Amino acid sequence: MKTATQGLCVEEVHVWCGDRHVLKGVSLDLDVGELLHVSGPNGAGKTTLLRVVSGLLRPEQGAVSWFGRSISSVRGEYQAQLAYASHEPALKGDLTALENLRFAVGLKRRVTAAELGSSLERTGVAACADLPARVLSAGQRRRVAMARVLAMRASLWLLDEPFTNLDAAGSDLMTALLLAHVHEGGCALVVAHHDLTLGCTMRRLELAA
Amino acid sequence: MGGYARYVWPCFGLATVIFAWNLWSARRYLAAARLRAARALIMAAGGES
Amino acid sequence: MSAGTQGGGAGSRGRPVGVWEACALIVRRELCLSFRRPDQLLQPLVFFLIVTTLFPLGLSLQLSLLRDMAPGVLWVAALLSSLLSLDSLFKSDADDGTLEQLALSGQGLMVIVVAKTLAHWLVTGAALVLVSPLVGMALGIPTGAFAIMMVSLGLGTVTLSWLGAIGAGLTVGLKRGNVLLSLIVLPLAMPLLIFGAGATDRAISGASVAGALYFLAALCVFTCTLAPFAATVALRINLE
Amino acid sequence: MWTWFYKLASPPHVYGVAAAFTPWFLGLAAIALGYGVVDGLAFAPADYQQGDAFRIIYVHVPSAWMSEFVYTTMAIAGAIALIWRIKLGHAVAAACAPIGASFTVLALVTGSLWGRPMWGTYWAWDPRLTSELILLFLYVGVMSLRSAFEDAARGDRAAALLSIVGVVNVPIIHFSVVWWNSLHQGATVAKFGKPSMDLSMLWPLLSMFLGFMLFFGAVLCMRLQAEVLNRERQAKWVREAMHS
Repeated sequence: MKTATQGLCVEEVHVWCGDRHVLKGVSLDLDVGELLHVSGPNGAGKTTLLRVVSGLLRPEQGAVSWFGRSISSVRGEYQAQLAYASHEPALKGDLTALENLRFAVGLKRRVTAAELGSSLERTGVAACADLPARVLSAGQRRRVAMARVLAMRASLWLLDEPFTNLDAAGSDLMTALLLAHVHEGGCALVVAHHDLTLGCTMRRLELAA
Repeated sequence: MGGYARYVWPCFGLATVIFAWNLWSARRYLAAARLRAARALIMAAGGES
Repeated sequence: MSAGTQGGGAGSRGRPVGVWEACALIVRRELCLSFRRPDQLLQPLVFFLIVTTLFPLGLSLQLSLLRDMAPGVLWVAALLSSLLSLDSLFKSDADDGTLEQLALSGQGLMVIVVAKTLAHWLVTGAALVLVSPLVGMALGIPTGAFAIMMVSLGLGTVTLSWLGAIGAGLTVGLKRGNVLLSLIVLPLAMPLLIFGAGATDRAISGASVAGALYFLAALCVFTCTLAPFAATVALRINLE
Repeated sequence: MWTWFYKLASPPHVYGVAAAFTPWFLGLAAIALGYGVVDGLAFAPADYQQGDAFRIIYVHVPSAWMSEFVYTTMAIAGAIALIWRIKLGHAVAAACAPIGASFTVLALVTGSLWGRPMWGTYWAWDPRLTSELILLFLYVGVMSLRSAFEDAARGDRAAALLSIVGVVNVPIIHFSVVWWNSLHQGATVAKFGKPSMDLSMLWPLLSMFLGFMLFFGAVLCMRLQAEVLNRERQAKWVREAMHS
């Protein structure tokens, strides 16, 4: 078994959903400081792959390891170091943006309100820190989700279609944040069905239908 | 059968009904499963050739 | 600024958050969420009151007959109104995706289940216990029996919250899950009803309540120790 | 030794074994039930207290016992499947549920029919019948939970967990119902204790037990083949099994 001692390694993952063979022996490895773009048509299993890598979904066959250790053995520690931004920006409508961040990030590490405020500022939604999430637009919600990923200071970013609902400025901001994260030795797995122009060396994994 | 035939026969009657139902529904369920499996095979075979 | 640390160590991110801290944070989150929508808090209580007023209308007015029925009526109403509010335990978080975020928070799923169930009990069960004297008076229960009634209701609602957590964990992914939730939880709650109503009944008639109360307490402890594991497995089945 | 256990877990092997065993189970069950019914109805002496009404015992007691046995089997199969992720356990558990439920219904109706001459009413909240009724609710809960999920694998796991929680609660429910019953009715009501069983009454009962168990084995084998097929539709062995 190829043990990549650096970063993430996924080997021969098979997943069935009901009768559909969603993931057919997918393998990938992601070293520290690298970015992987996962693309493919709808229903190719991009989100399923993210859920397997994040440890939410246990694959029937195959293994996922982080720094050489299988994630099922170090599940808590591994998940504390990853940030997963799902397709919908998972925010509670009744809580304000700041509260959403405080309760989500506070479970991973001690964080002060000032720090959360600065993350919101960096993603350009500092103005709506005290607005309930349900009144925010889809773009603003996506930026709050981005602020949450930033505030978690995770080594591994798992982003599912991070560019949806974002305007031009938002996309540039997202690109800049991704580059900064990768530049500082973090690694990111980005799912996007369109092609990405990030201006940095980026490997790509195409999932068949 | 004494004065209680009114209760003994219905019990045994019901037992046979329940046993018969078990056998009938199991057989029907197995036949349906075989049909579904055969159809799935044909579709799979159709897909491969 | 960004972490970029070697795998394993928490590095510049300070000591990892402890279990009790996480539990407290989640309980505060749940309470904060519940009090943002006070109408949803009151609904189970109003349902509890309405159900208990149905019985006298349906039965008869003399207090003596009512008093005999009172424990049963009180407990059945408490059971049904608790079931009503169980649906929102995991479903609201599952629908908007925050349940996944909680599961991925690095804290064990058990911590999340325990914290959410505790918060749910505080909001529904404890409120029910506080309202029960009101209902007790309406049903003609002598005030002397209120103390035992509230203690037994407290133990009963805690047990029911945990049984409900297992049921809610099993049916969280289903669209029309709450009827099935009741179908699953009620058979398991029958011993609870028997000992709870038994304790209240004896309290009213002045007999010694020790036996029923001890059984109720034993049931509560038994459920509180095993149900967290079952509820966590149930939730993990539906999160996968 | 492990090869035996390992082979047990491979679906094609189990499909073959189940198909082979069914006729044997059916035949033996027919013999045992035949003997039990004939001996129980015709040759066993009438009970001095209840007269011939006691003959209902030959159906009620085995079915009541089977309803508990099948639920426990379902819970154990579910536990094995949930803990060791052996898919076959789910197939066995799914096959057990309807059979157990049918035995519970049989036990309930025969119990109340037996109660009629005893208590004068069909339903007197006898503790055993009440626990049997609650057991039926548990069966219905497990079966409806299993079928409520589109994804069969998730439905199996959820039903397995519920049956484990249920099997832990069955003794508690039984105890609390007995406690409740003794609280309200006291011992004065002529509870029908086990009629005094001398040997000639006992043999038919034992052979009825055996007949019920063998019959359960036969129906389980038939349903197990269907459940295994439903869960293994893509596997290659299904093609050969179909052509055989």
